[in-house]
Amino acid sequence: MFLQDNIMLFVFLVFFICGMLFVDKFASAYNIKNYLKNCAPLLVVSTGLTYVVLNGGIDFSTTSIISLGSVLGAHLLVESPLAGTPLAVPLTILIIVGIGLAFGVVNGLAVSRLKMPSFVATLSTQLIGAGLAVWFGSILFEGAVSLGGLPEAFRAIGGRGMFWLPILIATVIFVIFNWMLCKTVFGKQIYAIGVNPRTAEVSGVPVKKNIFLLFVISGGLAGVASIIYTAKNGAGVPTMGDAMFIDIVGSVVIGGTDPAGGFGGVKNTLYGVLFLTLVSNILNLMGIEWFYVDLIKGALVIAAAVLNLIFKNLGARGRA
Amino acid sequence: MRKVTAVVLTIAMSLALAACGGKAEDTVTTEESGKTEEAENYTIGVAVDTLDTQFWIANYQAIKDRAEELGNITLVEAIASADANVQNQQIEDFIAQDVDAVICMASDGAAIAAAVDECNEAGIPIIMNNRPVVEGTADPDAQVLSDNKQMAYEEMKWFIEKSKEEGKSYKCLMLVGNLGDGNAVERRDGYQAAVDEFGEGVVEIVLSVPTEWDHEVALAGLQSGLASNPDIDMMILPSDFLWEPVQTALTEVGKWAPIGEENHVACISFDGDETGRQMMADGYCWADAAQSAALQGETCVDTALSLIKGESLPSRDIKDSGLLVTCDNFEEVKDSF
Amino acid sequence: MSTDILTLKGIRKSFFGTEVLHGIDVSIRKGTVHGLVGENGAGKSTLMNVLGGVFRPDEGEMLVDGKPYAPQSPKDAQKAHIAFVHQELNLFSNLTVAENLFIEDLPLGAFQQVKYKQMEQETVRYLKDFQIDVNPKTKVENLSMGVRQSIEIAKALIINADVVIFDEPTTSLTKVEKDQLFRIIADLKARNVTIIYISHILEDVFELCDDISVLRDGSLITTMPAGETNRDALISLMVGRKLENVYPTVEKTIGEEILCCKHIASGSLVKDAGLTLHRGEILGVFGLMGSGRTELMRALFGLDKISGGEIIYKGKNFTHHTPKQAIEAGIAFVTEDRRDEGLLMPKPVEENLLLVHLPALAGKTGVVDQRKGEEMADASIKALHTKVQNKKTQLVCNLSGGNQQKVVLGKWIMHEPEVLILDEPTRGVDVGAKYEIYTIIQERAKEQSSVLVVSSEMEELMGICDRIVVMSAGRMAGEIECSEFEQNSIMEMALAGGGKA
Amino acid sequence: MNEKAGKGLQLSWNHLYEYGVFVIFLLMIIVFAFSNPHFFTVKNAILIVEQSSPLMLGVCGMAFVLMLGGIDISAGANMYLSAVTSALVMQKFAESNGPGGSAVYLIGIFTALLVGAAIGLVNGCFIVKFKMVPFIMTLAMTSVLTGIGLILTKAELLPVRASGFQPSSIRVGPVSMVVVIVLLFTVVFHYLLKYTVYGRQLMAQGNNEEAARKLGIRTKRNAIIAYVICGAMAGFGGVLSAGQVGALSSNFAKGNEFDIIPAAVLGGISLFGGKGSILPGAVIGIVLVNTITNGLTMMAANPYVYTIVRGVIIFIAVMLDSMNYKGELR
Repeated sequence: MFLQDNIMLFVFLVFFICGMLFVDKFASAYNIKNYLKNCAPLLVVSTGLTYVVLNGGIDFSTTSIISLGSVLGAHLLVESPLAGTPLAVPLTILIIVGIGLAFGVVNGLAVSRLKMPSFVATLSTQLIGAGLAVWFGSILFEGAVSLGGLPEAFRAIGGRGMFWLPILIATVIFVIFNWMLCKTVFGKQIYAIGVNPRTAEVSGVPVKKNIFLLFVISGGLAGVASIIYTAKNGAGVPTMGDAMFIDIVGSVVIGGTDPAGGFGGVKNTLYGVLFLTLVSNILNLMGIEWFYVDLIKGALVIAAAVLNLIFKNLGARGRA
Repeated sequence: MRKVTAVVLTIAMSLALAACGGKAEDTVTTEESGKTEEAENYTIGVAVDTLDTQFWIANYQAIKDRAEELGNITLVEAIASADANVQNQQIEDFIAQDVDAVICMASDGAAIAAAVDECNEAGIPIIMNNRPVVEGTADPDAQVLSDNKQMAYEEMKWFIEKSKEEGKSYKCLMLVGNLGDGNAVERRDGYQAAVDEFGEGVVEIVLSVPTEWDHEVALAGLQSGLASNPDIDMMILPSDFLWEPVQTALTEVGKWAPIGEENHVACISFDGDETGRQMMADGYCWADAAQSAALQGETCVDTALSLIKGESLPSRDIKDSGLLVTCDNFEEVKDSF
Repeated sequence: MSTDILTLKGIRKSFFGTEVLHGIDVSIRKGTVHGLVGENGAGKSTLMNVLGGVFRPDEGEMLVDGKPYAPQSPKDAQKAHIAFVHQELNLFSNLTVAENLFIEDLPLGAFQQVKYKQMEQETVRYLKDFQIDVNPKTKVENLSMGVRQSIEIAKALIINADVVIFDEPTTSLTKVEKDQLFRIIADLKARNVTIIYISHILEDVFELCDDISVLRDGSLITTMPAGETNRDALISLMVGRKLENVYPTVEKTIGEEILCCKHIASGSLVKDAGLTLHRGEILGVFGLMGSGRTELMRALFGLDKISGGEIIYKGKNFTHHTPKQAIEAGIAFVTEDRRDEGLLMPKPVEENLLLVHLPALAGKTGVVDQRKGEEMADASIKALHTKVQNKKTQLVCNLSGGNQQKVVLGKWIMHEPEVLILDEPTRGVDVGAKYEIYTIIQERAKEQSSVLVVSSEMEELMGICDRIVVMSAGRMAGEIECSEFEQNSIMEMALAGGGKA
Repeated sequence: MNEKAGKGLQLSWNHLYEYGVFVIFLLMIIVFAFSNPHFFTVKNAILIVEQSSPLMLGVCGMAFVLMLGGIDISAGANMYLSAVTSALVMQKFAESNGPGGSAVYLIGIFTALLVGAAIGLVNGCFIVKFKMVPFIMTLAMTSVLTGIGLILTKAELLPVRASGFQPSSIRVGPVSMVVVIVLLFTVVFHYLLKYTVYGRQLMAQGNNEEAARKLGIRTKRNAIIAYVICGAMAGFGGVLSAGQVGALSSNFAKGNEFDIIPAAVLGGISLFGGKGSILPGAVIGIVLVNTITNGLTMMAANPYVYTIVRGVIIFIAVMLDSMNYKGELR
């Protein structure tokens, strides 16, 4: 069982060691710091998505939460009356996470109360979010599409000067949400709902309430990720999250969480994030064009999903 | 319990690596300084946004040719497909590969600031190719730019004087590029300034249509714009990239005709790339502010070399004043751009 | 004229190791209506599914018109002109009447296109046979149960079936629809079509059938012409088993009343039900298909909404509550469908066992006490003698029926419920495991918690219950104390409701 | 027979849903008509039909997959890769024997159909044979297909009009050839879905797969064919759209699947399978989606308002569709 749970950890370690040995300049301190800095925000948003995928659902709106958060965050930090005051950075952080939570609440209600399939509900909120991000961008940034010049204190969150800060934030979030999934009642009930919601309901699990909370967590963590991405890029860019979805969903699926729900976890997603970012980093260092990287990621997701199915059938071979 | 150990193992390992990475820091710098003396060979990282327009294809080709010509330059390339976040990561990877200089066509003028700061910290010169950084957000080592505003302003001024001579007045539809690109904003402001200053009663900008440098958005905007203002008889194209959708839209409403014919729509454009030259030759285009892609490409490589060698530049921004090609002077200048 | 159209010899069939049909021999005369009666779980449906090609028999052979017949799928059965009108009709609600009738082989034109006009004319012709004038274009989702059933029967005619099997056809029909069904069956018989009619409503069986076969506990007791028997004789044949297997008994005292519900109405099946339950008492609930027993239990547990009546639990009004509140108040519910509502099949044993008790294991902090959980899981496995090698890795889907039921019981008992509701606790469980389950039930009662057992096996109820209430057609049809238990009278009460629609 | 009785309440929900979308459509038209006099003209109506015809093919294909309760998110990337492949083939053909001529059209369309169908086959096999979750599989395929497309074009601009492929220039009365072809195919596919064996079995399978398998319907084969049709139509729509735009940039047809799927849902096709039809539903859906774009541009509204409005409309349409869904909350 140990092997099956942590297969991706071994694959990651093998790739990592190959990277160290064969890819030149990979082992340099600058590159490793960069690699970990890039892992941090992806781990935060993918941890949130893992909760939703464990119920067999999906959350498209994470990308537009990242975009909208970065636009409003930049505006608050640079142009709004709030800019420059000591209160600016903490308040902006609260507002961005608040936006994520708001999206989460809307998605949660749509899926648990209105019984909408999660991929269409979050698709429509994603479209609304993306539209708002670019619209606010064109209004708030007076003509220019994006807005730079964020205060140093805020950019530190993205790893400028203190490269370890985003890694620390991501690790803390990972530990909290991994603990919550493995050790708390809520976490264990998620696995039950993911496998068979009717048995869960008969056993007294508040199915609707828990499903609602999954989306709130996913939205909130997407907000936190938006803060790190905006700080890292030092600018509010309305199209920040657009190309990220394959990385987010890829880390969850490649990590080993079953897209049909009920199996996997935040630990698997950590391995998925480490592995996927490693692939991008190594391919970049080898000078391979960006669109090859996209292609390889798509192929990895398919391969991981098929492997996962084979493992699951092996496990339940004696299924009556 | 074993699962918990696995988690602790990964986190401990990554932190340890980061720590030991710290020690490796100083060795890298010493090794780098040794390099410049013996081998003359330099590596330059070229961060490309997209190759969707002839201008960029010509500019990129010029960089490659120039590097080959000089012989001692190897290029490392990365295409970002219009994603600012991806481009920043690519430039960070350039720095990781200890490139000697970075030539960058910014996907987004504001977001590129982060990459410029990284280069400054790493002591690697970064040259902005044709797309400037948003003022005040960062300071690249050099910027090779077209003087967009001035070129657009001159072009519009010439067209207005020409129309005054011929006693014509126009209702104009202005296409606008991606507002995140400093060039698009400067060109729009240049055209607008010339119309405000001289265009009284001659040229009236009736509608401005955003294109996002995307053919489909441009075509949809043009079709609906022409349908809502059928009396439009002039168009401003901020780049020769937009000739495709313009030709499609005008053919559909039967207004795709060369100068002199009855339902001709006067067009003025920018870039002066192959398509622009073709349109001038076929008589569909009145004027084209040509920025020489090749010249700018070469200037980037030369500036990079001089920065690597530590020479100081006359000024940070190197302006390519470009060449105003009009239907009058087309015959004489058509080979020089 | 009426030679045997269908003969079955030595048919045996077992599921997960427990034999359900023990060597059945029966022959059915052509052009007759052959009744098949027996208690729930006597093997009626299984036998017909074997005949209809849904299951393959382990042993034995079947002959149709003397020719060997071994269907691998429902399609093969249809080729042999044997049609099956299932209890839950498998029609496509989004398609029209005509499309449902001809879905297997639609009449096709040159370009594979469906010839709608021809299809609709034929539909009207078939339905006219049964005096049903429904527009062939209406979608099935807008039709009542009666009309849908006549469509399923019409489907049988399209493959000009020689044998049509009806499985409990009248459970959800109104009086008008039932009379209409009898007219259809009489009409079929007139066309020399053989009918096999499974029902627990004896009045219908006597009204329709020429011969009647009685099934009990998976073996065929007798087959005889309807004329030679009467209602009481049939009932005793159905239930007349010797009470030979021994049931555990235990010394216990019946305490005061803990639960009382009156005039409960819920959904379409529970009309006016009520019962009282005392501490330490095992109350049996007997009833036939469609009597509303399971629905009443779901209403008591809070899974289905209660539209009328009230529940008094431990003195307080407890009419409207959610399953979560019921569990916190000490009520447990072992559902009839183990796989879909009782267990997390692809998950290991321990995770299943701890599912209900999780909130209690965690207390306020929300952190589950892992060690205590493992201890309780081990205790439950030992107490119920569940055969499990490794509770952390062995998946529940790899366990036998009996062990799976013990896991479900363990899951609920771990929570120390004061009221334990069991719906068909021993279905699909081998005899040895059954006895162990009965002992568990008795021990629960001994510790003053009360048990509500819903079961179709009258013998089982008579063996372990202190009192039995009988339900029929959504209402209470009577109550019998332990001393006066007598099979015929219980069945009499259960059938009482059957007559009136 | 009292089959009328039970339908009372259920009648209102279905009707609200079927006609609700059309009511929104009419309101939209009225608002746009007031905002700009040129909106409510025949010329503009033709323009809208012209703009929406390539995607209409995509919607026809998507209808088959949605009928099964499946989904195909790779439609947009499929349009891109099919258009790129057929553009390259046409370019080679034009170099060897001159641009223009009907041969170019045949080759272009044939290649696009072939590539589209191949992509559909891959999707179908993985989803049906490996039982993969449809939206994860097709989502991953989006990256794979876009990657292949970018490799083929080296992310450079690929000319299409230059090799003589200009279907919108061939006029048939007031409308272009593209619209005629598309309407023809829409009618053919409506016919295939509503009146042929395959279509009826697909509807049955979408409603109750277990019962369909019991009746001997080849559910696996039908499902794979549905994904192949969806892929082929997306490919065909892709090359026609490329013909309209004239050249293929690296973000051609990006996100078109998020026009196609909502259009199908707005047209009354249920995401839970077994409900809806191509004519009039899906066609109205795609025309409604394009009317919004056209109308908003006419009002010189910021084009990004359009994505917000579309998001809101999809949310409402799907909410109504999920009203009477009793299954698991996923």
